Amino acid sequence: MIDEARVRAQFPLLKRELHGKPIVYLDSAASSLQPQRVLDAMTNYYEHSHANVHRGVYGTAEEATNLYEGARRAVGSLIGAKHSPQEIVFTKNTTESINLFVGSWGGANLGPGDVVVLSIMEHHANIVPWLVLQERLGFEIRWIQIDAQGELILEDLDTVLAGAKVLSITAMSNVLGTINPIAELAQAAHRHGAIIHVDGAQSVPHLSVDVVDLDIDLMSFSSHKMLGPTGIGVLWARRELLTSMPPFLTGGGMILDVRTDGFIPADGPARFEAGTPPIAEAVGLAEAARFLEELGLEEVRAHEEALTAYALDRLFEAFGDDLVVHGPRNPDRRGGVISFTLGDVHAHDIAQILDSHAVCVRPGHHCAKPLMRHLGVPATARASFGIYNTQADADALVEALRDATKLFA
Amino acid sequence: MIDEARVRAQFPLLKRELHGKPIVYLDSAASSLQPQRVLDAMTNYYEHSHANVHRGVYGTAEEATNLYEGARRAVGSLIGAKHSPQEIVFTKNTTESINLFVGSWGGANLGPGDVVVLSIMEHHANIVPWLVLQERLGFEIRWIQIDAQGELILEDLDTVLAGAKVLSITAMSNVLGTINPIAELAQAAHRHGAIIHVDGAQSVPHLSVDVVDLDIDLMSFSSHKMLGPTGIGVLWARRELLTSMPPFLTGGGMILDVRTDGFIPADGPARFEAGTPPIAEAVGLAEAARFLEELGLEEVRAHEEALTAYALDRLFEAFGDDLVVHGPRNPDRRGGVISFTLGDVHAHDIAQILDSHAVCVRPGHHCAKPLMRHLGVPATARASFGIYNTQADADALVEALRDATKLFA
Amino acid sequence: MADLEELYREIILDHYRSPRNRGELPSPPAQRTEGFNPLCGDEIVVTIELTDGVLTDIKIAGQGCSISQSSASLMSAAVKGKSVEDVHATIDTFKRLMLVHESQLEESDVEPEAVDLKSLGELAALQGVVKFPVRIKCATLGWNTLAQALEEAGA
Amino acid sequence: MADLEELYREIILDHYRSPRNRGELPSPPAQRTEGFNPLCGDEIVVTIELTDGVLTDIKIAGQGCSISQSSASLMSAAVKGKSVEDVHATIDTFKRLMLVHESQLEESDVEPEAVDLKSLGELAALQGVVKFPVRIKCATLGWNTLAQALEEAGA
Ligand SMILES: Cc1ncc(COP(=O)(O)O)c(C=O)c1O
Ligand SMILES: Cc1ncc(COP(=O)(O)O)c(C=O)c1O
Repeated sequence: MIDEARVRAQFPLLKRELHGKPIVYLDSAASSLQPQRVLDAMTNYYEHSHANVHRGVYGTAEEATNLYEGARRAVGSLIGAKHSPQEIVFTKNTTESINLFVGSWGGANLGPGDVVVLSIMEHHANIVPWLVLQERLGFEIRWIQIDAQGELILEDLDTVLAGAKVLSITAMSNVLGTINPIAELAQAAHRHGAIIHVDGAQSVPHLSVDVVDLDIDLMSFSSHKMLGPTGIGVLWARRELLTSMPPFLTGGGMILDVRTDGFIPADGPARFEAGTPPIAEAVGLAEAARFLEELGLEEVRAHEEALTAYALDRLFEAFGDDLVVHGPRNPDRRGGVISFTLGDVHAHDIAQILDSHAVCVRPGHHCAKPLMRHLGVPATARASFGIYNTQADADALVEALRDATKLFA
Repeated sequence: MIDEARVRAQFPLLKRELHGKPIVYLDSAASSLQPQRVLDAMTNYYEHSHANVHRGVYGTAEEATNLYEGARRAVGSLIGAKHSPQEIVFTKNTTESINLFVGSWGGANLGPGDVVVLSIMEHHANIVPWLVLQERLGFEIRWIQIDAQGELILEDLDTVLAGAKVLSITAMSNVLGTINPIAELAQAAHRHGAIIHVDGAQSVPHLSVDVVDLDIDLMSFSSHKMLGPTGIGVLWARRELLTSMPPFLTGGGMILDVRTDGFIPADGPARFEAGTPPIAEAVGLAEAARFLEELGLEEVRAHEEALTAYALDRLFEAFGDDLVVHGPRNPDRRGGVISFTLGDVHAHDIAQILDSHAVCVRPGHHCAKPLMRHLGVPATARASFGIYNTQADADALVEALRDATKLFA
Repeated sequence: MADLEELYREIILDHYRSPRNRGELPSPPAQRTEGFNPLCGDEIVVTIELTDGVLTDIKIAGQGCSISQSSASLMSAAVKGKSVEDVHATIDTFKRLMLVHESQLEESDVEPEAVDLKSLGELAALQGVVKFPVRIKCATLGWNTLAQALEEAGA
Repeated sequence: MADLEELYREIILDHYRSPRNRGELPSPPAQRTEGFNPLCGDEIVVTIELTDGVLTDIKIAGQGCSISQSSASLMSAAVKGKSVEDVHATIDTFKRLMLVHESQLEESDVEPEAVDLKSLGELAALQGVVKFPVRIKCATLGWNTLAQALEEAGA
């Protein structure tokens, strides 16, 4: 069981007020808060061990290198990677991870006649890079559709996957909350000879994810959504696959040799980490990964699932048919991401009024315009939970929403 | 005049010891240290204002957005940019900035028959991306050579630039310390109808740089070399030029609209900032830029130039002909980067022995292998100064080197 | 909260609930221009009819928040029937009203200067928006789209 | 510093100053393999001659720090004239010696186990390197290159 008071006490931002009221932070799907120990780990790094990594011989350079390389283990351990030092690539964010995968693997492996499979619930990060590459290489993109509950339609999966080279799909929708059956999808993809890349931006912070159990090939995720700092993301890839991928961004640190007429790329994650990497950020992310592992993702999930169930009940109780929640109604099929529309009140106005109650939700298309078009809504308001949220936060949401409906009555 | 004690007191890492001795940090060309206020700005951001930027309506999201967008002004102000909000793009590091420029502008503007001009003293970050693009598009790369003093040979500049579309060159060599005549090069490039991109990784932290006075078109640099945090770099580009460049990395935040069959990119810096940007890092970098501006880059340069002159004198005094320093002997033609070889002692061994004296220098090829080949050395040891270094540090370097020569006598 | 009431004045909610000049004019002959706010997904479609230097008709379509929709509705009422010159003047005045805060976020060569609120009539109701910088883009969406429509129509 | 003296033992400095088996064998017939240490720019060229399962000759070229050069020199002396089998065994033993610290930096499926230092002879002088993890890559460069050369020669 999560000890709410103990957990909350570790997040300094929860102590602040907005407009004179204690903050109710319900935007963890956009970015999570950071526990003190993550901030301390970074400050400590800067104050004691900062140096550029690799190549340095002196004490602090060695410490920095060990901290940076060690971060691969901490992150790999959280997701069950088998060979973290050879499989964890540090990027800037999920978006760069996916660009790296699409540009490197896709650029080398796709061409006319090939098929890429995405789902209609993808974040722009898992759509636009494919559209750009498609323009250059001319492959086909197929879209897995969703049903009225916001769940993937998998009846015709074998038809969709026929001839596909890659399935790239989110493990949890950042709009619907839907948790996708990744293990099943991985099996299906492999049956058709396709590899599977998972967008884990929303799943890694909230679900117990084991890349070996799921039998997936690659996964992208962001530090800033999993209690870590901004400025760093992760691409995990099976060792053999990563070894086969050509470089993406290039420069120092990713080469074995450079001449004026060519270069030899390095092996392993280094090949994909051109330039000085986000060192302090890796230290902070490693600390966040350890924090999550200590809490236990099973516990995190249990807490958030119960909270989601409670919030949905309270919301429908209060607003009945005026409230439309997109995505599964059943809390065990979804994460703590509640996208909704409320009567005629536009999402932007909802968010504005909620702000005056210090309740932080996000309005908009949530970087998922194809999904929004499918849902037929221009924007939703989205409340999303993190490990530090409580039933009191859900209550505050409901109360603030009452005010919005009054104003726009 | 720089008040040494006052400046040094602001850098917490200088308080630490290595092997029981106070650290002598001489590796600022690889990465600089951070003053307390930069760390405090980031911690304060995380503890009070963290949220994802853009799209957020609530108080902290607005604060975070203002801090992030405001960072463009602070950074732009330091380099004399005219329209910072439209001209400063935040990337991961100099390397990503150059990849962005080469991939976006180069990809759209270069082809067979075109000419790109680089210099032989470039860092891999300003070589490898061009080699990769050359492989795809088949243009010609010409190299400006250097003389025995490590200065650019500019007699035949007009021949080298004839027909060129772009000159991409470092403002200060990270190996030789050579300060290149950027204003003159910009004039020459423009005379030939070429644009000029400057690698400012080494110049921005140490020289007074004004992009308008220099009349350059683009400049790349890194936060972690200019007293800022890791995980963030900058591409500055003239507004009109940036507007004409196609997207590079793609995903959320850089689009106006996305459909399943195409997308419309956003304008301005946002077009090049796919995904959640390094927010806390931008806050830290802005604080570093303010710190540098308050010190005054003229003062910084004066301090470092005097220190370089002192160090060179002491070194030659102590080791005479045994010492080879690569790059200009004249301190006003160079920055505080002293790459050297000493008798038969390999750079790696030098660095190791210096470490035992808590003197931090870097051995190796410094990501400039074409230059190292030109110099005919496999590796050098490099001592480089920052604003926090003093004559005592130079003395410590000399003393430690004496020990190295004794061991290998 | 006092600020919130400033933002959601009665007149704004009224224009949101009952937008004026709603719809699209047949185009051609009307000039049709779309505007996006990528931050929130708001979309505005402005269609205008110009006759002898006068904006003889205007219609507004699209979807968005109360601020973007009411601002566009207020705008349509304010500019309909005016000479192109007067329309430009109204656009300028309105944008100056919004500038106070926008200039904090974005570089601008125009110095914010005092705006004659009286000359704005009902439009002055939108001044509460400046206390909410994030919403300024909502309020100006229709106006920027109209300015673009005029430009595309060569007026 | 005691550790530093451990690293730069007299025998290591001696092999650095006077490297054994320096040069290159004509190739072909000799197997020629290059090794790089991208971290410091060290380069080692190993040429080997194999006759009837015996490493009958070996020469070392390249450039680098005292550790990489002396380690390669010590290696050449240790393996020259040995059967391929014994060479592999020596490589394994040496790499186990280095493993203690390398395993902190990199994943490895091999458990570090006690190494019989006596069996290493002069090579044992390199054990001081393990206190300097950054230098382990220097010490193993020649050995990895030899292992690769054997593999390329199909031995
Ligand atoms: C001249 C020069 N250019 C580019 C770089 C690359 O910078 P970063 O590693 O921050 O991308 C460096 C730093 O090593 C440099 O000195
Ligand atoms: C499902 C999903 N994928 C990708 C992303 C992009 O993450 P980032 O902005 O950190 O690159 C997000 C976050 O917005 C997301 O929710």
